[in-house]
Amino acid sequence: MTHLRRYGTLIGFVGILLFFWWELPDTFLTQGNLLNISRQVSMLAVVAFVMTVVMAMGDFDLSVGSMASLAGVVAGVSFAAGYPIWVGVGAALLAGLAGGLFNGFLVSVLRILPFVATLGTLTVFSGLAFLASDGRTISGANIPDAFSQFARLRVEMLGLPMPSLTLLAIAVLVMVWVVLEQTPYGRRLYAIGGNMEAARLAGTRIVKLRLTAFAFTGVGAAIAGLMYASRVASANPTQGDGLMLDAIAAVFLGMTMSDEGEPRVLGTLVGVLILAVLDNGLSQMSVDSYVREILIGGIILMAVASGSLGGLRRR
Amino acid sequence: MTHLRRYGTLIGFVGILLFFWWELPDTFLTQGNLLNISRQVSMLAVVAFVMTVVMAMGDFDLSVGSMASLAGVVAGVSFAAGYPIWVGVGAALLAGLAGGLFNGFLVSVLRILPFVATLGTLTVFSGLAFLASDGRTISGANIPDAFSQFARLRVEMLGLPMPSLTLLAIAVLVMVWVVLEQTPYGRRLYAIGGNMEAARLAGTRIVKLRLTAFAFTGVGAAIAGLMYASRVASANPTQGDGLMLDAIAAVFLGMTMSDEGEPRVLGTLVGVLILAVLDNGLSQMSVDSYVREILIGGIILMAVASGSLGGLRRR
Amino acid sequence: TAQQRVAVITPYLAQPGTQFYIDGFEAAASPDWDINVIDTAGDIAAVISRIEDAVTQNVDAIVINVDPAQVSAGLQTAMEAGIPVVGMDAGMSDMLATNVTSNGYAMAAETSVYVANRLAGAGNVVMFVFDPFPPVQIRGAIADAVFANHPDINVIARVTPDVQDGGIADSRAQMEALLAANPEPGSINAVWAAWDQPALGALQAIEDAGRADEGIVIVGMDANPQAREAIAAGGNFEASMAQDFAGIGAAAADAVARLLAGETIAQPVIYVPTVLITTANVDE
Amino acid sequence: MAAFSVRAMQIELSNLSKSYGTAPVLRDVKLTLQGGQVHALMGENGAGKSTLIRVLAGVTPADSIDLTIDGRAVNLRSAADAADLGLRFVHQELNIVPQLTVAENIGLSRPTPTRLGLIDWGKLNTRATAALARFGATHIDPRAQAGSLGTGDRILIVLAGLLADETPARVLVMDEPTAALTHAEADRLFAVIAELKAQGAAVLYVSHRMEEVMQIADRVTVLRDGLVAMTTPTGTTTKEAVIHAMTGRTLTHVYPPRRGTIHSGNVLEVDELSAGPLHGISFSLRHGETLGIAGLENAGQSALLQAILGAVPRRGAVRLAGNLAPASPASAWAAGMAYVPRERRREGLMLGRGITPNITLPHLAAHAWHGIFSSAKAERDTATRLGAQVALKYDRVDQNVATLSGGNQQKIVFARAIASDPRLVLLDEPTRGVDVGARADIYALIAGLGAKGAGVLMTSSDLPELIGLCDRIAVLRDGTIGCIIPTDDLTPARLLSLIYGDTTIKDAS
Ligand SMILES: Nc1ncnc2c1ncn2[C@@H]1O[C@H](COP(=O)(O)OP(=O)(O)OP(=O)(O)O)[C@@H](O)[C@H]1O
Ligand SMILES: Nc1ncnc2c1ncn2[C@@H]1O[C@H](COP(=O)(O)OP(=O)(O)OP(=O)(O)O)[C@@H](O)[C@H]1O
Ligand SMILES: [Mg+2]
Ligand SMILES: [Mg+2]
Repeated sequence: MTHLRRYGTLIGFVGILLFFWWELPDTFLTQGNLLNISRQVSMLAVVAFVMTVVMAMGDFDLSVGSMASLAGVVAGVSFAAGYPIWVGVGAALLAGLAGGLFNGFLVSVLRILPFVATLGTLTVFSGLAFLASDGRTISGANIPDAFSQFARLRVEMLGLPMPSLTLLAIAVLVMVWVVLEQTPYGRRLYAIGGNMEAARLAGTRIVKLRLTAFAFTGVGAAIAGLMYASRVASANPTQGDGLMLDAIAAVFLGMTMSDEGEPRVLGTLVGVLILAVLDNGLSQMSVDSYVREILIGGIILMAVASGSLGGLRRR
Repeated sequence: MTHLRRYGTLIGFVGILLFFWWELPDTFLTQGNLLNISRQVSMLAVVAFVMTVVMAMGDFDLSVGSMASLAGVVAGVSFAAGYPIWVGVGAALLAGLAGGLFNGFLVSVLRILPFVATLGTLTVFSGLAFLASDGRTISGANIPDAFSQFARLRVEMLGLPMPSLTLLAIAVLVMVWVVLEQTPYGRRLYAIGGNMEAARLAGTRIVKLRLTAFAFTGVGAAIAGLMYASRVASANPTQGDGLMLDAIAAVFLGMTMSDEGEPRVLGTLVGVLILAVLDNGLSQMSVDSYVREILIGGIILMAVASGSLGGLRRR
Repeated sequence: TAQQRVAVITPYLAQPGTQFYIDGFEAAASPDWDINVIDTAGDIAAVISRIEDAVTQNVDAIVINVDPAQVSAGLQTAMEAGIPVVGMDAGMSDMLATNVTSNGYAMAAETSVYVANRLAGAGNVVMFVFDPFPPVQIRGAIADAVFANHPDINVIARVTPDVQDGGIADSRAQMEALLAANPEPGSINAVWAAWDQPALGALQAIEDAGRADEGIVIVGMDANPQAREAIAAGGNFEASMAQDFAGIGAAAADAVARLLAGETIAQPVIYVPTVLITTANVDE
Repeated sequence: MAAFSVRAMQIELSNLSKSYGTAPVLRDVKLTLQGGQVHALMGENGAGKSTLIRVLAGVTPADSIDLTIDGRAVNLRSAADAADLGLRFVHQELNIVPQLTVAENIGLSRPTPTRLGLIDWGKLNTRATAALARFGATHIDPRAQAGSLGTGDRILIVLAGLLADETPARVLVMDEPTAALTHAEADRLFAVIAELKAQGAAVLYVSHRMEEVMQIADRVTVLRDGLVAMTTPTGTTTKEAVIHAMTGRTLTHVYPPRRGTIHSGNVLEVDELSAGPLHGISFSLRHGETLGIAGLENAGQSALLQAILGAVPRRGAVRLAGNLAPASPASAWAAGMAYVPRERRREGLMLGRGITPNITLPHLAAHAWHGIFSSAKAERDTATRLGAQVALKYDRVDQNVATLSGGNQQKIVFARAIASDPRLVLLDEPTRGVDVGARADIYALIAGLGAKGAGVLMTSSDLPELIGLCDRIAVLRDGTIGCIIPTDDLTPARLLSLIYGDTTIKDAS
């Protein structure tokens, strides 16, 4: 029973893989398709991984999507103004850092509930993205070739043509894993998530930790925004917005797999893969997009329900 | 200090009113404009009021927006199929009830975190709305005149030409207020939200209460969806989606005004009015839409920050 | 003389086309106008609210860029206040002074017939559509009719991409999946997209899958800059329809000017011409 | 006496077994409650007392149980069933709803009085006022939000919940109600229990305090490893016999001998400290010294410890070994302070997490390579070692602390504080809910801290404990220190009168 609870989501994932393998014997479980999936999902993955960092503290960051949009726009505007790539990328990352620190400031110093704080900054960042781009899509000659080529790059690795975006997502995964699971810093974040008041009284520097964790997430969102802009070779002020809810869904899917229902980045990875595989498999099966939406929602619920049966409760 | 905390948001609201009065002396604080605002915000208000019910339990319902869309579509499809108005309206309300009960079932019986459960049903309801409408906007002759006239109706009351939508929102407000503040049912919802363990030890029938509270919210969302459909004389599968985040923002704004940071429906009312007044006033002042977005986000943050300073913490 | 105030209200400002309307409108507008551009971020009911606010402000004219049937509550308020409303690619309505637009039926017919001709009347077509938005829905309906009229043309998928991100990324993922599901060269012959973003997404997917040389024909619509570049590059993306967005904006401004001068406009719809863009004329 | 009671009811509980996974917690337990009698339930931490009570309350399903009330078999499926049968509970942990009013909290497990479906506030408040009055808690406004009350008052409203019925309750079950009460409050509780008993109620009473059990109980049942080790009238047994039944050993010296190794230097100097309700507090503490803090409820003992830790805003100087201590808990721990908070569940534990992270929480850097990469093994070893030191009873080190018994949870918070050889230990009710045997272990550990030269500052509502452990006791009155007295010849009675404001004795410090 505990096993069903703990491994329900994982079993569900394997079940989904088997199902698509059965239905699409020639095209689903192929190296090419799997690498494609990994690239398709890389941006969502990065956002979900860094979202895990703040969720470990029991917090949320609803602004990741609009931060990703803003970062893309910031880079695009710099490119359009003729600055070299590194300046655009640097400016976007700085925007992510600044936005993240601002979120952290609101949450940790002003003690605003993260949900509200980041709902507010979601609006603000999105407004800034519109303002910076004047509401336009920046594309074509304004985006340097080298920048948009990055997303198409493949690096030979372990005999596989690994997409650059996939490798970037893996790098973020490893980093988040090390930070969350292998350092006192990460353990303190989990302690804050376990009981903020207890952590504070036990000498945890709550304010500093929350501030930096949100900064971390902000930079991660900016990276995802840059990946997105590179992939679509353009930047518009809403392109990243959809990442937020999916990222949260992925983290929650992952949470069903941990003992105490806390977010773990490896669980998040599985959550992200479930979403990606469903999208890819169902559209290969030419399932009507409306039905696909319903199915994805239903499958998320089933996975989480099996995970909950044994007693995972709301935190 | 505590007063600043408790009344910060209210003072902010009054400040906003005074500011617009000053800036727009002839058009802002007029009977006509105020009644307009009340009608403009009525749909959001209904969603926010019923959102307060589940948030009193410490839960969320992210699916309200897509439920509103779905309800509109259900009514629209019935109308298009030639059924009389009461059938379409009844079917939409039933959809709201069924959807709400389904949310409640997931949350209370299967014990899925409300955030995930309703994220899943958000997707499912939205898919159903697309499926039912075949992705189209149902409008024109398919929408009976009497239905779309409802939103334009005004009823003479206390010497004022009260818009019908405003009266409907007030009715929902009164009902939610009575239920939450004056019945054992509502107080038990607060008990669940405040200390689920205490509620359980006291013999509160948690499963039943959570189930019905979500059903309540589902029906409320459906009402808002019908109001929306009547106002735009049409139904499309995404039209209500934007209500969700705004409703949550309104409830949170309201929460800054209560002692223990719990959601209270009168607080939610103030939250809703703040959002509506800002939208109306800023667009009358011809503030650029992007800047308006940034300002609204910033003002929400400021209100909440002043509410938080004295020590409102995350629950 | 007192400035004349014009409110331009749209739920779709984030979409590239809308920007060009507004630019065209502002460029052709009289310098005496005080123009307030209001975006409601997709919320149609909010368009009604903003029309009401504009009426409260007693502006001199209102321009909308949304289906008038859905905002008739607001239009009625404006009518009662005697404020003229001009549609900018909005839709026909007797509550509008006039509507300035391109002929969407003709545009869709032109690109879908282009595809049918390029395939010589036989082959597998992927369609990217978006029915929730009426002007785009019209395009899909016309293309459906054209393809259905060719018995050997097979629509193997009618995809509604997620447009929250502008449409490129999700269309691309969808196309990648379709390519993976149809690995045989020649199993997909054409992509017909109701606007440019999905066409661009499909193009990226095809190039990336190394299937650019199969001769898959891609057509889009609206001829946005990115699409023009793709057409100019001479790859799979062969054609798109150029709507004269700036021209529509300018014509709308002209209509407003006439109304403010006290004229009445007799035509319920003013059509602005469109052009099929191919490698032949893309550089013009 | 009970003989006059009209309806002396009888509750028989037998064949009660319960296990979690493979670990049995209760094994074939049998217990009889008699109307008009107080029945004490005793046992070491983790013996299964609270589990038994939760079964009786209908919140934890038993594996097997036969329950009869006055000979009629009854079936408990939910907490509401137990409430309907007239069973009233005070559970071990403080469970109030901060968002509701005091009156609502008091009536939480009862049907709310209504008129036309709406709450009859007048009736609800009257009932609550009456219940509070019986505990002498007339200062509490039934209309106030419960979240605005301090810890002590919160306990009182939970106790008042026992008395919120129109007709007197038939069965009252209390799980360590006095663990956090002051003497005066405890005495009022005993008076109320005596009244209820006279009215024919059956009382089941759990406590780790031998004195009060012997004072108020008619019978005592001892649980050991889930089995009934003894059940007997209190008149026919002794403290020593009960302790022996609980622990299997005889405890002669409860408090460790005073060693008198107080060093000359000051480990702590507090100068004109003000914080919250406190003002003008000055004292110093020497290396190896143990200073107790006593006072009435709400006199500010907890606030004093938190102010020294830097957990609440403060004015005035706090010096640790001569250096000014910055006002934040993080720098306090880093400088060698350690703290055991008063409310273990709210302020101490990460419920829902394992034992290891709960013990190592303030010491994470010390268990990491160069403070950067954590070593899970080192952390687990520390947790295991300290668990053994405080006699923690658990199944696995990764066991969720929410599933530990209350006393064992307390030991975790204590273990955390002593893990890093602190220079100054701030203990707020360190033995709250800890059983006699383990209590002796903790006393020895506190004495050991002193022997190593650490200063100890502690509060306790158990006055003999305070006198037994401390070298001096500071009495707080009106937010400031009334007097500081050595404990050499101090008796609990004398200390109590000082707490109540007897100023005839001069400050002896
Ligand atoms: N949910 C649970 N899952 C697993 N074990 C549990 C659970 N709840 C309680 N236990 C175990 O049952 C045993 C008995 O716990 P209980 O709380 O009844 O002890 P107690 O006698 O009340 O102790 P104390 O005096 O410390 O309050 C303990 O070993 C505890 O760890
Ligand atoms: N920062 C503060 N500001 C104002 N009042 C405070 C503050 N901290 C505590 N108090 C109040 O001061 C009183 C003493 O608080 P404290 O928690 O120290 O009491 P205590 O003596 O430990 O009593 P109890 O036994 O009830 O815990 C309480 O009434 C509390 O509400
Ligand atoms: Mg216990
Ligand atoms: Mg205290």
